[in-house]
Amino acid sequence: MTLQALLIVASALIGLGLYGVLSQQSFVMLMMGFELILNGVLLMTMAFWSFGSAGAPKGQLLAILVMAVMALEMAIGFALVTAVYRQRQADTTEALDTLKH
Amino acid sequence: MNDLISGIDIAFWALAAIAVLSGWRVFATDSMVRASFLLLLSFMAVAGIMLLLAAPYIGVATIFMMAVEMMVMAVFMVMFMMNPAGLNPMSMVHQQPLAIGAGVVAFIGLSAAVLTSPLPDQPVAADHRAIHALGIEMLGDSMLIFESAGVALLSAMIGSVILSSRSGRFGPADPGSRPPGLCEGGLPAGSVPDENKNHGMGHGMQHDTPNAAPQDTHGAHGAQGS
Amino acid sequence: MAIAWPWLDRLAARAPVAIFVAVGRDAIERVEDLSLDARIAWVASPRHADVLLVAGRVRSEDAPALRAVHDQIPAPRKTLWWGSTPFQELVLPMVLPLADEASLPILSLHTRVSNSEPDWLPDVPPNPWQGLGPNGQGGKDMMGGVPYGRPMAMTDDDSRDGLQLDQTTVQIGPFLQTWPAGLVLELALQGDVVQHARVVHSPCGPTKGLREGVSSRLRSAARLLRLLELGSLAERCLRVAAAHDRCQPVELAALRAAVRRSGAFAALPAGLGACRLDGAPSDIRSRLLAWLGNDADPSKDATTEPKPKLSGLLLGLEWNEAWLVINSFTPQQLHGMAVPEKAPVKGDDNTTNSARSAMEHAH
Amino acid sequence: MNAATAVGATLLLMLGGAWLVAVFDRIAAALVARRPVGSLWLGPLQSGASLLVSRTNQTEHPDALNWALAPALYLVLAFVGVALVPFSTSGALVDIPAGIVLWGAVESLTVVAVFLHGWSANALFPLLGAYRYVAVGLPIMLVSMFVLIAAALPAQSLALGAIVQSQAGLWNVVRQPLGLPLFLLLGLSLTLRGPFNYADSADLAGGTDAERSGPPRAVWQWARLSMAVSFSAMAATVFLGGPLGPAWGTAELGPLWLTLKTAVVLALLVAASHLLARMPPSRMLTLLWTVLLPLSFVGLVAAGIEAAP
Repeated sequence: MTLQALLIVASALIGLGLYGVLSQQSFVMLMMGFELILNGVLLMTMAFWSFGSAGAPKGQLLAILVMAVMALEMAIGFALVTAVYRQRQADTTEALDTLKH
Repeated sequence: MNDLISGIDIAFWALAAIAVLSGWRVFATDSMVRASFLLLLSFMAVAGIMLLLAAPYIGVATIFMMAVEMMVMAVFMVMFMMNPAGLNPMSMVHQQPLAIGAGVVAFIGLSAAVLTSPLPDQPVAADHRAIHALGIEMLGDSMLIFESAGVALLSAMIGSVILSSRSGRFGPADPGSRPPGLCEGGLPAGSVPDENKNHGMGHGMQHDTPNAAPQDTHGAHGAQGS
Repeated sequence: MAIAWPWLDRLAARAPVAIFVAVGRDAIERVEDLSLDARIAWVASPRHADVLLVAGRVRSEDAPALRAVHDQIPAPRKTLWWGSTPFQELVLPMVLPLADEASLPILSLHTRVSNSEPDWLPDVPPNPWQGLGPNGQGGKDMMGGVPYGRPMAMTDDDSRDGLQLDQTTVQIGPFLQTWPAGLVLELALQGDVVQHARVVHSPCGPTKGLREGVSSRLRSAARLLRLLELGSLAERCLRVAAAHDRCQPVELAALRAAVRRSGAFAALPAGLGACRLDGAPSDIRSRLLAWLGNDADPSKDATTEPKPKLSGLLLGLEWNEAWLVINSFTPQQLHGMAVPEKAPVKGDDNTTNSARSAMEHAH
Repeated sequence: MNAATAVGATLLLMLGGAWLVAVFDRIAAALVARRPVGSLWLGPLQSGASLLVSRTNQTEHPDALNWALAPALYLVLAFVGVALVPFSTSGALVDIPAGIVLWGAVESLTVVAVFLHGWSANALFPLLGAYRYVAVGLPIMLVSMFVLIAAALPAQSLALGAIVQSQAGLWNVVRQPLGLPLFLLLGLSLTLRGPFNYADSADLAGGTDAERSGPPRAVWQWARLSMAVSFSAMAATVFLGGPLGPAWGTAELGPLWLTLKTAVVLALLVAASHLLARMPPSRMLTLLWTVLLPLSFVGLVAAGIEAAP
């Protein structure tokens, strides 16, 4: 278990998450993609904390902030999905094309 | 000592494989409930790696938080997805080549950066009191940052309740927030749900009523302009 | 799969016999008395039972459901017909008049070593799906069909906050543990909220002339208490009722105090199931209180006032509340309330939801 | 104490503890129903045996993996909970510095296990039970989190061992009187009992358990009883001083004190589940969010003021 290996695993998670965000039509699946990206970020943060900072507590603090961002993303994301669904009974990104026309 | 190191290595690679494989299956399974719990599995594998990294609090808190989040996620998936259990397999992806390309580029780019740049090597001491240090930091020097995160979460909570609840300040929010009609009493501007009580339209999909147009797998998503 | 060790079998043979009861006409009080026997456990799901007890006459329209329930009991299963007529095709069914005690026959059925009864229905899914549709799972297009044997839920209007989520339409009854015998309801559920309700079959009516006495009111209270997860207190109610039937003196004040201490009245929302009954407004709390009351049988003559419709009372309630409301009426009261209603206009097989919603909005 | 004996002891404890819960259940049911107890000591074993010898069944097209694994997952979570409990003042089977947070993870994963049990059956009653349980199980878990953080405050540590040591002078049940009652509500929810039995309840013909028969049902029921043991041991540790005994005792008596205290909490849990009525879910949610959650906040603030130097 080296820092390099950890970072490459985290990169794989970020790549997978990016694929999900760009490819999924459903809002909720799109949020899953964001979560996976943040998962990779979390792993990277902790890897650097563990191998690169001699245990500086700010590294852990950053991880907690990443978790807070996840919670924010979930709360606001689901609220937006609900608001959109109330209006249009739609749950896909393609449904929101009012600005296009 | 050698055995111990290899044991940790085996555990790490196994957890890494679980994290990546289940992360990939999230976007390959049909059932939304399965997708959320696969993502939970991915998070739990990452949390296991954090435990190996001597970060017990962050690791366990990740499991704790993500179990709750993914449970909520599963419920929302079932609520809003047109086909939550993947009962009728369907493709719900768009711009596939671009997405694959972006994902691969992100992975290769990040990996290349990792492999070519000099990495720090100051491992955390074995007897480091990680949780104690974190607590002192959170309520000491970095208190402002920590409290800001708390305030941000609070405002997100309030915002999400306002966004998602039906009752607005002047009555139910849904009719009031429709755009006005293009002419007097006419259809609202923009796309609206079908008004002829054909609520199979929900989720932006039509189901086949005798008089409905033949299924158009692509155009039906938006429920536009009927 | 099951574990087969002789000593385990011997131990298991001394456990109470789990029975699932298909309650027919005029049998519920006999079944409740039977359930007080320590050697017998009355279970809520046929999956948990060893023996099927068919108590009281079962109407012909409930026969298909009875066959399905029988086949859900895991092998080795047995059936006892207690005051009911067995199906014609059965070989040597075990029959017992309703006046006889059933506990010993049930115990003997359970211990008798013999083969399990065969299925009464072919083992096929209620909605055929295997090999159908483009993916071989019974689905049709994106939203239609019966994928994996379950009708696809479709979105419909919501009576609570307007969020139009998926609704599924199900038929509940006629054989459930805490449920009026023979009642079959068709419910459109959104989550567990009842959006539409329709009585398909009315409950097996009580025999004419049966008066509501202390005993039958206590039994009604016991059913309600069981739904409040107060199984032991419900059993106490049934014991008091059985003692009253044997003409022993009973003390209702202590029972009432025990129910009050359990918080049953506080747990029931005020105004749940509110309607005018026998000329006076009542809700679920007042009905439970009246059942546990000491006052003499009101024994009113049937009032001319029209009874409230059960299906109307259920709209917008959650599953648990709906089930509580159904059990907050005695069988006598329920008889005039749950009359079969016509199925709404039948369209294509999956348009029934929207058609029904349009009708509901009309009135 | 080496690892193998510790694991064996835990297994025995779980079997014995589950049996004890079942015996308590029988006593409570008989007392409330005013009837003789009947077969008390062998009764639980007989019922368990009858489950083990009956046949398993299959629902139509279940989610095979989760249908098979959900009872095992629930059982494993109960074991993890018990492994975290310090049996003596020297330590627990799993002694990690964030023990109480790991217990929180056990709580939240229990909600997942019960949901998967109901969801995977592909049948109406189990599914309704699963959804109802999630709706009530998550907020009550939040309540318990505040209660546990309050209990960790005087110890200035998240490790269960330190929380036990912090109660040497005064048990948390006295220091934080709101803690144990609120935590008991969580116990009722974790073990699907009485007033918090929204998953496996009578109005759903058994709920998530309605379609089960045979040995998997035996595992599910055992897991429910084991979770009661696990929860009670945790409550005894956090609020009743765990293995701490009176001054005249020696440290070797620690496991004995813990067992006795666990049995006391178990008795409270069983009594509550037979004596208290259950509300409809919406009423319970109102109570949770508007009364119990603020109450747990008040408890946390009071604990903070009390623990301030």
